[in-house]
Amino acid sequence: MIAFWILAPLMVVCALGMVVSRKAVHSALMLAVVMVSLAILYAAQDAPFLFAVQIIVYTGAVLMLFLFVLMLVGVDASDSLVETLRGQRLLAIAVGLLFAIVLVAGLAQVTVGAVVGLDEANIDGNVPGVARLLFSNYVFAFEVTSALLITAAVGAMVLAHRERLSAKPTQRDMALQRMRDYADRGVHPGPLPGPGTFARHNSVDTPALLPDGTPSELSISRVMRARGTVRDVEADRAAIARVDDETNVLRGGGDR
Amino acid sequence: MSPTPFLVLSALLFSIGTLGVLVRRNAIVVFMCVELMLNASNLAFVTFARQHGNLDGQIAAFFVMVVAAAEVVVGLAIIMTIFRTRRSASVDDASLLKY
Amino acid sequence: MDSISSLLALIIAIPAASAAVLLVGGRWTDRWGHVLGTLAPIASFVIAVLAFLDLQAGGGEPLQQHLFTWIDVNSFQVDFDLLFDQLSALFVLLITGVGSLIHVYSIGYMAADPRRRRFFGYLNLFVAAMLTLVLADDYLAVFLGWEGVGLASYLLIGFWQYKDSAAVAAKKAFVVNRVGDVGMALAIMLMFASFGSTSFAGVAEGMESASAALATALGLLLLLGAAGKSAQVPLQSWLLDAMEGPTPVSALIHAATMVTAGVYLVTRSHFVYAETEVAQTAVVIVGLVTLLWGAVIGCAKDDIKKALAGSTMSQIGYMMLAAGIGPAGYAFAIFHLLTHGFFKANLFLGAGSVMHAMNDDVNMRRYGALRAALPITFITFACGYLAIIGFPGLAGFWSKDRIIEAAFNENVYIGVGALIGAGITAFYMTRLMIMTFLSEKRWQRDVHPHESPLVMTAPLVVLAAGSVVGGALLLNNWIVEWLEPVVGVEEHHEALLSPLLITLLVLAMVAAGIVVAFLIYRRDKISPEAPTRVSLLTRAARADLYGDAVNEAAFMRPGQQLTRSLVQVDNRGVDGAVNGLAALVGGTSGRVRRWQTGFVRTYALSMLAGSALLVLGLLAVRLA
Amino acid sequence: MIPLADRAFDAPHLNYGRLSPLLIVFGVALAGVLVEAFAPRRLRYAINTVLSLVGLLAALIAVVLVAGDAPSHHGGVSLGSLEAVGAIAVDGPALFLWGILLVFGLLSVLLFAERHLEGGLTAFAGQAAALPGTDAEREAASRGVEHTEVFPLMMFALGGMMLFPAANDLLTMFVALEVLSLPLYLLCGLARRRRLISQEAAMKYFLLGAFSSALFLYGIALVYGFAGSFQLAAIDTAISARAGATSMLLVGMGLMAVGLLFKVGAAPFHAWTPDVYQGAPTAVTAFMAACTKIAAFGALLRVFYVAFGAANWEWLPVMWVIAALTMAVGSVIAITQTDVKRMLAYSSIAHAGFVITGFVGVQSAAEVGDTQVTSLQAVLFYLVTYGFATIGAFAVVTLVRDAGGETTHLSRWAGLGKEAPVLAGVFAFFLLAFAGIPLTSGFTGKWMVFAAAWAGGAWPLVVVAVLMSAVAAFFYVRVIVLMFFSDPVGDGPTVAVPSILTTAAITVGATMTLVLGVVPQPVLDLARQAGQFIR
Repeated sequence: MIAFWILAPLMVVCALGMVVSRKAVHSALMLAVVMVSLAILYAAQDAPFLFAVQIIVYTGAVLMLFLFVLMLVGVDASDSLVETLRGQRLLAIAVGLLFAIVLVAGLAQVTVGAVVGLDEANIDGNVPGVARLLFSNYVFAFEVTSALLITAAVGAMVLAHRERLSAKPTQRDMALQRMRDYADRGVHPGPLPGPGTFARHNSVDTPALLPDGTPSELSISRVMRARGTVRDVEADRAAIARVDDETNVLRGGGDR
Repeated sequence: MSPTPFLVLSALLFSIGTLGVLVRRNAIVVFMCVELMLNASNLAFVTFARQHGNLDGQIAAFFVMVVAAAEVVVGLAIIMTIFRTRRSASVDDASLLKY
Repeated sequence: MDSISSLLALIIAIPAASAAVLLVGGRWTDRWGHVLGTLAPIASFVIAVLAFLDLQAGGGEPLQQHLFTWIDVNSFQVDFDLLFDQLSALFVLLITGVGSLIHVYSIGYMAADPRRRRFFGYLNLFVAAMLTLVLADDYLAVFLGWEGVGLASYLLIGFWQYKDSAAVAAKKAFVVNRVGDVGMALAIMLMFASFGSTSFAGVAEGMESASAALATALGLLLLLGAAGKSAQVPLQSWLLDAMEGPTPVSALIHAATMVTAGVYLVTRSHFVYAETEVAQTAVVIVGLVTLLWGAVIGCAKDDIKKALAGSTMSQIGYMMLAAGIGPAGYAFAIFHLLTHGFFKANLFLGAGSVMHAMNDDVNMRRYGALRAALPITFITFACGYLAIIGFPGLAGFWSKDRIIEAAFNENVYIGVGALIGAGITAFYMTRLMIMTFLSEKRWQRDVHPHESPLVMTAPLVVLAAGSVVGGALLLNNWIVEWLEPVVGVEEHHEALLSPLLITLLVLAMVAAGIVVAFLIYRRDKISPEAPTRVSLLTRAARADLYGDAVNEAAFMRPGQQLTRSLVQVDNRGVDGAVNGLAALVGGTSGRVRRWQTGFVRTYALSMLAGSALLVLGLLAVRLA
Repeated sequence: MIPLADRAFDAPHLNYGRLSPLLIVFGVALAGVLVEAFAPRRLRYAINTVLSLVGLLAALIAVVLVAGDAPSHHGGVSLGSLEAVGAIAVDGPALFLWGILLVFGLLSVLLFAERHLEGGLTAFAGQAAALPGTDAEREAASRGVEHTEVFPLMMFALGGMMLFPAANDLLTMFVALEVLSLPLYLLCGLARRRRLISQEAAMKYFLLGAFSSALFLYGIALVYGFAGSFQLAAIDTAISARAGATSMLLVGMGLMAVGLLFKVGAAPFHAWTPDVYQGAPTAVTAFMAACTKIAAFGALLRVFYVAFGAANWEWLPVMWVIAALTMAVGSVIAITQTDVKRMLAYSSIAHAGFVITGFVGVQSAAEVGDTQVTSLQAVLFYLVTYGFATIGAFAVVTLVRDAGGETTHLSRWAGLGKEAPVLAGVFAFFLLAFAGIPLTSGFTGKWMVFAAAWAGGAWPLVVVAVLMSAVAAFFYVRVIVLMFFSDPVGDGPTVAVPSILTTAAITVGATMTLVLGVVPQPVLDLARQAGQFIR
């Protein structure tokens, strides 16, 4: 019972945090806390088998899948929480509260019923008890879940797996292609210039300088430019020049 | 120990989940909220199992986990597909079909 | 007798099969399609005559044919049976007889239309559906024919699809008819729920022990259905617009057959109305109002077909009125229905012939003096004219006279109403006659009237003959006795006024109407202006009227006022109600559909709100 | 503690014969997956098509055989038996539903396999993982790659649909719900053309579907909390025993109703229907519209008649409201639709309302007696009539095309009657059936459910239903007018010539729509023989 009173507020807070946090990753982590706490509550309610399954399946597999997809989508992208649909949030909160009240009111009645407890049902131990039921009364449902899992696997393959329809190009093919491109369109055949001419830290966001002093566009990944995180070489150059000037002035002042 | 606190907790978690579905735009978070709803149901199942003294509720929770696992795979696959096409995981952006 | 019974299905099957061949057969039936389409109703007519003779010889025992069991669930059974009794016999003969003539006429009328074959297909479809309606012996099967004629009529009104007005008119007819159909459908549901049967016999049996409220509800619902199909107030608005269809359609559907289905329904359901004063009175009132309404509208229309359509409404009002009176009136309602079938088909086809001559112009203000150019049409049209106004000896005289007489026996106000209707009828028909065939030429340029070909005039002659001698059905009170097995015996009424006096009153009224029409239009000053320039027209009419101050003061101005206001009510009020209803539904739809925002979260919100309400509803029921 | 060995486990006895229809369908699905894994690409389409057709036929035969020697139950009142340790009720209604699901499944397979319309390829994406409009997608198309996985996915969905209305405990029902839903979510997103709206449809369907099944699940939890069992019969006993049903039961019942009503597309849980029906590949839409609805109605009836039958006076008023609302929403909104598929979707919502009308009628006449058609039978019959017309109508939609694939905007359908009179005529016939014009199956179907409802005392609802069918008739006729009485816009659509597959589906649909309108008796008899649910 102590476990419950410690965990319950934590779970509610985490659940709320999941709903309101701007970053999806934070939501996932909050959900993880709720799930692990739930596992403990299962253990507290004579369901050791579920305790294990909850941690293995939910926290271990389901949540990892969520995190995996979040990585693909962009882990540090944070969502705007400004509501764009008019009245949606207000109505959602109103309806959600109404719904919560109805649910709680419906469940509050249970107090009248006596708790039988699972001592008798778990007499062989929880796992054999569950197994006994699973392979008798619910055996068909159990078998049918295989259809679910196969569907899921097929579905993931269909939607996410792209079949390679033509042979993968070998290194030789690629080299030939590069030379052809050079011949046809004058594309530079060699490796691209490395970044970081002005690097004051080991950074890929600073473009290299060409011999004439202009920054080389090719030395920076397109993605970084798209994100707008490329350092402005001219600004850096100006800053350095300013520092140099100041040093000169200082030095000059010392001379005088 | 009385089951009521567990049930109230489950109802609260369930309601928070529904609220999340309604207010969040990120499809992945929306889906997490659905998972929270399923988890809340599981808590109710386990609690009722103890109250009634039979293991059917625990079996139900077990089945829900299997179903949830399969659903997650399918759901995330669909969300990934739509993300790749639109470069956005916001459910509001997918609103070509209306009226 | 059995042999004829087994042929009953053919009466329906032949036109249906012909329709199927024509509509499915496609272009390769183009060359002979109209011949097949015309032979089909003629064949049906022959069988119908044989069956009729058999019925007469068989001592009045109705012919029946069991086709198959349509629906059979436990104790509830709907058989598809055909019933050829005295009532259906008359209808079948009218439909196939007049129908055949109209088919023949259409060969000529539609000769130039590239889609003539399709037209005949639709006509056959209509005939098959109409025959189903009158031959069925179960309300559910009647409903089948009911919907079928609605559909065929819809296709035919919109036949000239390139005309926007035709498409709109078709849609309007459909919508208004659906309102009536709802009444009919509910009535059938109610019968099923109360009696467990929807056959005529079953319902009649059930009515014997039915409560008055049930009978009233049934009667009113059936009346709603009848009003929709028969263009009775308040569902009359579609009929005028329906004149957008080809003229043979107007003659067949909107004069002779389909619009009388309402009268058929009320007569057929006499066992329902026998149990309910309220519904009966409602029928009478609807009939009376429509009678006057249609007649007044007929006075105001310059479009020859619309004037005739107003007249059709009015005449069906007479039939409804008679049918509402009860056993005393049923026979006369049917009698008038038959004579009306003849003379109104005659008038419509005559109008078609005129339009044919006048390059499809329908505006009577551009007619005039056509009697010389179209002699056959003129003479046949005149027969129809005399019949409809009730010229002594002609068909309309006998039938209308008996209805007015029955109305007087029922209630003196109703009698007076019917009497006034007769006067107005005389007025507007005379006006139509003057504007079209008499008076001076007001033709547009390029119009060279010529008599229609024989294939068109021959049916006119036959129908005109029918209009003249149709009253013969009343010889020896034949029709009353003929229908007695179906609708029951007429109770003997204490006559309020002597029949002779009523006849004289009617004749006086008719004469007055004719005289007034001649007084107003005698000077041949009918303006040929286009109807779009209404203000000019009105002024012209005014100028005409100032010349005769007495006339004006006496009744022209109030009369014209009444006419105009009634037409206004019809156009704005009733039409407005129909259009408004459609607009309301459409508007609601447009607004509600915006809730489908396309945002999945909105959907989820609506679902959650729905679930919360659903659960609250469940809890509320428990607490209640 | 007694050692395990002393409490021997009796392995449950499964009567494979009686479960064979289900097992065959799932078996075919598994075999289809194996074909995908091991058969060479060029053979997969042919093998999977034949496998699906043969498998469904075999399952259909199995249904007939099982129905042939179904034991009588409750002294002949109903027939069937509980199988799989009481988890599945193989009773009359279940067998009837299996039969029609398989028939409609067969028709859907025909549409799925159609290859004449997209230049030798099916209507499904060649490479779902390739981005729309990229070289990879074009390469897939030019190489004739296609996702033949749709066949096993459809089989899984069909298996779930068969299990759903036959499930005799709530847990099996929940699993069945997911088994039928997951493949449908996937199938919705696999259109070859208009990938964006197809994917959007998949996502909407998935998110809302997951949301609704979570609500359904919580409902199950509460009902379990009330009754202490998942068995429908045990729930019934629990409800009867405690006459004053607790509010927890009602909340649970309400949430379960939400899950089921979501699947049938009843208002206010209908919002997904138009979007998903429009976005999904038309073959999938046809399959969903016919089969999902049938399965969900089967389950709805079983749950509410068998498990909650004793509390019917509590749920009836709410169902009345839902029925009226559903009919109104479907009929009214359909009027202003401009897209054929969307209009058909709203029409399907309206039809759901009509079915609920029949469903509601019944139980209030607590003893349905044998003198009237029970609402269960009426609903079963209605579902048959609706299914044939729906599959036929959507099949017609696949044939009206322009350069961009199917052209579903209504304005593009103007003048179709001149372009393709037969096709337009057939479509008009389906529309008339939806409108409930006599001599079509729509009329007999409507008649049966309305009669059932009226007999059960739900006459106000029948009045609403008749009014709404009058409103609905308006928009069906609007389309007919458009096809026959309007001039084509621009070049007008072209009507593709389908292979024998789609032609067969349309022909069967139209023929059955006519036959069920004229001689409904054989199917009615079948529905009547289905009797009642067993428990």
